[in-house]
Amino acid sequence: MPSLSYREAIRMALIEELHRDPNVVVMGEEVAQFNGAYKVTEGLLEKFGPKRIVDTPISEAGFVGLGIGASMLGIRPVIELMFWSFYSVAFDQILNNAANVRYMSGGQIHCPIVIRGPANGGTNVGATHSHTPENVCANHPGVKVVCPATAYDAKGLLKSAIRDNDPVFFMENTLLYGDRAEIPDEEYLIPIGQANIKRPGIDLTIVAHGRAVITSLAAAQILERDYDISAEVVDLRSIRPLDEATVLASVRKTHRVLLVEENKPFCGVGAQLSHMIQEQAFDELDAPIRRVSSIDAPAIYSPPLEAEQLPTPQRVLRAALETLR
Amino acid sequence: MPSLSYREAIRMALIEELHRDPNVVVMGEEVAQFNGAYKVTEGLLEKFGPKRIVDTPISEAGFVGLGIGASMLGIRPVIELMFWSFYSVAFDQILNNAANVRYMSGGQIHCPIVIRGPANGGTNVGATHSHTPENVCANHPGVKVVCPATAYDAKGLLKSAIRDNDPVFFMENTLLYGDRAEIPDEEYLIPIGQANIKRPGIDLTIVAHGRAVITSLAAAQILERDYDISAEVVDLRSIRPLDEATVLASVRKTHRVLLVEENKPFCGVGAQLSHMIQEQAFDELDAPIRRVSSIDAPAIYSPPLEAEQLPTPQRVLRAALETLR
Amino acid sequence: MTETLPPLPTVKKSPSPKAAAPGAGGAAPSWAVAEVNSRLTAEDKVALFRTMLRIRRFEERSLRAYQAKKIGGFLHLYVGQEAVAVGCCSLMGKNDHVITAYRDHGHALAVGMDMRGLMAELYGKSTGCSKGKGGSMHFFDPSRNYWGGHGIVGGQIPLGTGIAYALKYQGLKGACMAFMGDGAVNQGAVHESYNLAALWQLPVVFVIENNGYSMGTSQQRSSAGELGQRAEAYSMAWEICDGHDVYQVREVMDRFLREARENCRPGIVEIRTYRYRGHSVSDPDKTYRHKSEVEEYRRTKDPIQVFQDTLIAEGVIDPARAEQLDAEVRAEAESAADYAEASPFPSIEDITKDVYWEEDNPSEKKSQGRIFF
Amino acid sequence: MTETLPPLPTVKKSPSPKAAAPGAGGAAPSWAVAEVNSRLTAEDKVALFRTMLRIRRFEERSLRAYQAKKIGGFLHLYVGQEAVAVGCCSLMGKNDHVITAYRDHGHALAVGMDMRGLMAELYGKSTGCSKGKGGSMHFFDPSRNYWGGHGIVGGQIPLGTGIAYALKYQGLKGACMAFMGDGAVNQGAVHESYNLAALWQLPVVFVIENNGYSMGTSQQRSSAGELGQRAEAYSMAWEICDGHDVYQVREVMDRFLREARENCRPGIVEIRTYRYRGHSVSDPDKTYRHKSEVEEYRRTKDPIQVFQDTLIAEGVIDPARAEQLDAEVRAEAESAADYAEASPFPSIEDITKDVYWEEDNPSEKKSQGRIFF
Ligand SMILES: Cc1ncc(C[n+]2csc(CCOP(=O)(O)OP(=O)(O)O)c2C)c(N)n1
Ligand SMILES: Cc1ncc(C[n+]2csc(CCOP(=O)(O)OP(=O)(O)O)c2C)c(N)n1
Ligand SMILES: [Mg+2]
Ligand SMILES: [Mg+2]
Repeated sequence: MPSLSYREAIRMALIEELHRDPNVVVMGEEVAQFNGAYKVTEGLLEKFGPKRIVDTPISEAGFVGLGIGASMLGIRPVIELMFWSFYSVAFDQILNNAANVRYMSGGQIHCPIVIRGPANGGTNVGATHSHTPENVCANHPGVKVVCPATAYDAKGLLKSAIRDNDPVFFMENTLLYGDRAEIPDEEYLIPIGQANIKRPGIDLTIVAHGRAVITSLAAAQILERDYDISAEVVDLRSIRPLDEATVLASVRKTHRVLLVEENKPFCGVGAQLSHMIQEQAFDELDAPIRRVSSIDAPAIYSPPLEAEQLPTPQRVLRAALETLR
Repeated sequence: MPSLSYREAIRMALIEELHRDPNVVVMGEEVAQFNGAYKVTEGLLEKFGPKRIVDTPISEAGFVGLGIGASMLGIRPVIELMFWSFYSVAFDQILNNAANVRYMSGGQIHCPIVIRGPANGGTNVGATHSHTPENVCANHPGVKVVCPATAYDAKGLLKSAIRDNDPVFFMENTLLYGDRAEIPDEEYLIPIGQANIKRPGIDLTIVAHGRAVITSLAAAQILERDYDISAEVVDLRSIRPLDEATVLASVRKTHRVLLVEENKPFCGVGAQLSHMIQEQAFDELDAPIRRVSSIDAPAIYSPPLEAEQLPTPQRVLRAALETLR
Repeated sequence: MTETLPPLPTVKKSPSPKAAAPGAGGAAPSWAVAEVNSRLTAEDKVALFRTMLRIRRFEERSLRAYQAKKIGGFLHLYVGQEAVAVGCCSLMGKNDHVITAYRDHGHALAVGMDMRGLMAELYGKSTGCSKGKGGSMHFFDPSRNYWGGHGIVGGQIPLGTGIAYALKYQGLKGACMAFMGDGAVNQGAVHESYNLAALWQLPVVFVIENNGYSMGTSQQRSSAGELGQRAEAYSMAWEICDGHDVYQVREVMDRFLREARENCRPGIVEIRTYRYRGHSVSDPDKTYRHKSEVEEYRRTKDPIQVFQDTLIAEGVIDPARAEQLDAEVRAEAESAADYAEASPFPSIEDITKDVYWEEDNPSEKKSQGRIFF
Repeated sequence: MTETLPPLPTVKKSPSPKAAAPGAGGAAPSWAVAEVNSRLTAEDKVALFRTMLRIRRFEERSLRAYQAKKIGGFLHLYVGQEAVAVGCCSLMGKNDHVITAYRDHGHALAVGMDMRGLMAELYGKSTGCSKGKGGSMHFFDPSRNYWGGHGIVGGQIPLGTGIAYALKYQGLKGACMAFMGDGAVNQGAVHESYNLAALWQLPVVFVIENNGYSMGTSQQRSSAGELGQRAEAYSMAWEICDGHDVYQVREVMDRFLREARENCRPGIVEIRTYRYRGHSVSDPDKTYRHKSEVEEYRRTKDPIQVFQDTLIAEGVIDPARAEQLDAEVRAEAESAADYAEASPFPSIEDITKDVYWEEDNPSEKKSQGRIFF
């Protein structure tokens, strides 16, 4: 099995789906001639030509909306936002048009569009470029939100997303683009909405998504090594739909929960999980559910500080120990 | 004490602050010549003239951003969004510029801007016009979010908001515009971030904001009358800052909690409250915290159905009884 | 507090060579001789007239229903603008598409939708064209290439541009007409769409229905410069057209649609029109225009009256036939109201249907987990 | 995969009567005789030259720091565009203001900010001009009427329009220069701002720094029509100007700033310039332009070389003085780097400072409750 980076795995998914379905179009700023700001789409223009791989002006509302409109007629656009943060200028198209047009038409329309790109802090690009919009997007019924943590998951999930008939918002992470995983030669799909236990354990359930999974795994290792604590790490993979069953099964086993997210805390994904768990497994909980989120301020530029603002293995470790106290 | 409607109370706050501070400017679509789409600003143009009361084109990103820029130089714009739902086209200005410019400048700038308007469903205007963005906005550090439920609160809170040196997002409710309350002749301010116990009780804590407070009070009355249950209704009034102390004090008294909101459930305000309560008052809870939110779909048009989609006294009642079981 | 009367529409840019300029001093309209109009049969012309009438009577009937509290939310009437939707949509071929804003009843009828589904939608019934989920602002019928009905001012314009993109991608010789009001031109998404359409040469015709006002704001108070002319900023073709004359609308739009379909050339047509009613039925209509302005339009420019006079002058119909048509159409509107009245409301369970394609097609569902909360 | 060479800048619209058109065939630049330039003292001219040099050397030093991994995130260098910021900002009076995008180092130095605070900002130090919170894209100095430094393309333009609004509201005779790149013109917020500025006659000059590319996309591939000319869509004045000649920049901008300050007339100036480096330091700069294009600009149009030659020809400086100035400026950049290096990082506690004015001014705090979560 070849080892591919997260970036390459995404590219591979795009290539396979571009080959499979002539209606798939990759579109966004710098995706074609420039090979992608983060090189995810490198080589696609050469392979598929300018009809399938399309450079856009800096007009996110315009081209995202255009993609939504085209999807209503059966085109399957995969739109790259150079940063998911730029959803701020396309918010209306994304969360009014893509999310609602099916509903408002009484089910006559559907929008098989994927919007993808990095959605993370940690790259020292400041507050406006470091949003993590999974909570905000998933607040809106009508959309699906996926946040892969590994190359393997990214490939299988993106292929499912492209074949999905509902709008899927696919949130990658710049800091993971170089991470490698074994990727089978054969095609595979990962169903959207299926969580994955990235590490089994019995003493504590850590629920995370995106890069916070990697951070949590690092913390779990220290817990094991230095404290003899066995933490189970549940990777949500998808925020909406949400695999509540897998989370709850883990909680029923460990009775203690720590939620880790790179979201800002107020109404972050962890808040929803926390409510869900206490409501559905109230009597199973031996301790309050704790959360580790980004430190609550706009993303700071200063590189060493931004690293601390995001969840770190140390912060996860501390919170885990508190949860186990 | 004269009895004023919620609409009039807001207008009165505007008038008083326009008189007090020559830097206050009221701006928005149809606020001047047309007297406001919902007549909140009726008569202001005549009273204060076109320099202070300004009609804008339909360019929310443009004029909200303009207001933010002007506020950096000491103007104190009170911007009306005809519907808060239209924040979707001004999202970047609101949640990148207003929320972040202080931070990114290392504290050299502040934005004393108020953005106000109705932020609610229930008026049968469909999915795109019925957003409740308090959770989404409050997710962003740098902003304050206020949701008054009564005419009295609206007046006192809006005056505080206009004097506040941080961006304050003031979310009204069309369905409350006609509700009346006694308003003192003397000036008064209500501090932002202070919850208010709208009804004391001992058996159950209901936490709500905006119109959900009114719905909860109706349910509390039925609980009292038909079930001899004494529910305490805590009106948050402000979402960010959040008066956690008042909520927790009530929880420590009743040990049972129901959260009512017109938000969509996923990562709604109730999710954040639920997490906070279970974390800080874990041992005080005798039952899982329950939530009543809008039924999870885009806002339906059909009038009788939309009434059911929002929290109703009946749904609150049912959930309350479940919480007390 | 009221505005001075805006100048009555003038026609800018020369019309197609085949059509003479409109005669001065009330001479007989000469757009009739343009090829696209001269090939109309008497039947075709009656159909155009009938559709305009259907819009007028539907709107009037819905207003009464609103006043009787049968309808919630907004009701934005199209009365006065009928020649625009009817003229434009009468040109639609198999691969032509329409998208518009919230003032969408006229376009829905013009593409051939049934009054009953529309009225039922207004009543919030499950038999409505959007199952009672969309309401007045959100009429849809993709089977007729009608993509709605959109409430966010300007928000439909990128979608319309995307429809044109899809047509070009699929190699179909069609065009999308993307309608908006005069107030919408100041939305950022409109500008971005103009640029994309021009840059990529997409088969879209942007139609500005300039009725002089966005709610209570006159064009002069909301827009710097001329609206259609903004096309020049993107090197697009544009033209102003008198929207009270259905022949003229057809003549101008026909040329733009051909350019779009055949040469993938986008363009902007600013159609000068007028709405007789308030912005929505709750607009008291007192602060921004004189009653006399409305009356002058009604008296001298009413598109239905103008066309009726034309058809009588052309010998296509006589006054009796006009009256008979009107009676038929009124009856149609009345029976649509009866149908709406008799139809059931959606159920509580319906609230969470039509959200996700996948949930509505469980046999093809591939995702897992909880999707409603 | 590479583009053909774009045409070298041409000057559209007639310049002010006082300034002759630039002579053909390399004749001595004639913008020098424009009033705004002819009244410059030798000292003034040296100051202009020095500021351009300061930008160049600051950028080069910061690039080395970036390569040494002292700087995180993006670093968008201004090298090649110096005459634009320096020419424009040299015209600032007490009530004139500046706002720009993320390529903001040049403007920061041009308004007179200290290199040390800027370099410390790049290093993410608490002594940085934004306390290490903003980074390269977010330099600010309101005390010098410099409002940043904004990362969202086009997002600063409504803010700049608002600054102009505030000036007019307060009755101050000033103007705001709102800078953007050629790629930014296709953002909706820019269009909305143009309309507002023109409609309300706000004292803002929109400056498009057209360096031919937005990242790897040439102007031709991103924008339909001419960029500055879009002003006509809003009945605003506009002009194209050669951004390699600081005299010309001053001459054109002076006229636009006067119109803004004195008559509240907004306008758009498209300044043709060129960046020598990649879009940011991580841009390999291989897919979208020929090396030869960059070299040609450097050889024939370099704004610093051009101005140095002019000043020598004018007898203002001699080559030795130029070298001495350069040495001083290099030393300044070097010592800024030392300063940055020696400065402390912010503390963890600093992360939640400068979020709310009220939290930072606890004695005046009036709100209650928990504000950080
Ligand atoms: C983004 C946005 N802002 C404001 C509104 C409220 N609104 C609805 S219609 C309208 C006026 C639009 O006028 P125009 O475009 O001229 O269309 P007309 O009503 O004349 O058909 C306004 C301000 C909205 N729906 N969306
Ligand atoms: C809304 C938004 N979209 C995309 C980006 C990413 N981006 C940053 S700079 C840039 C190119 C801008 O080019 P231009 O406006 O010409 O300025 P220049 O870099 O040439 O100075 C892009 C696409 C962004 N920061 N904001
Ligand atoms: Mg209009
Ligand atoms: Mg550029």
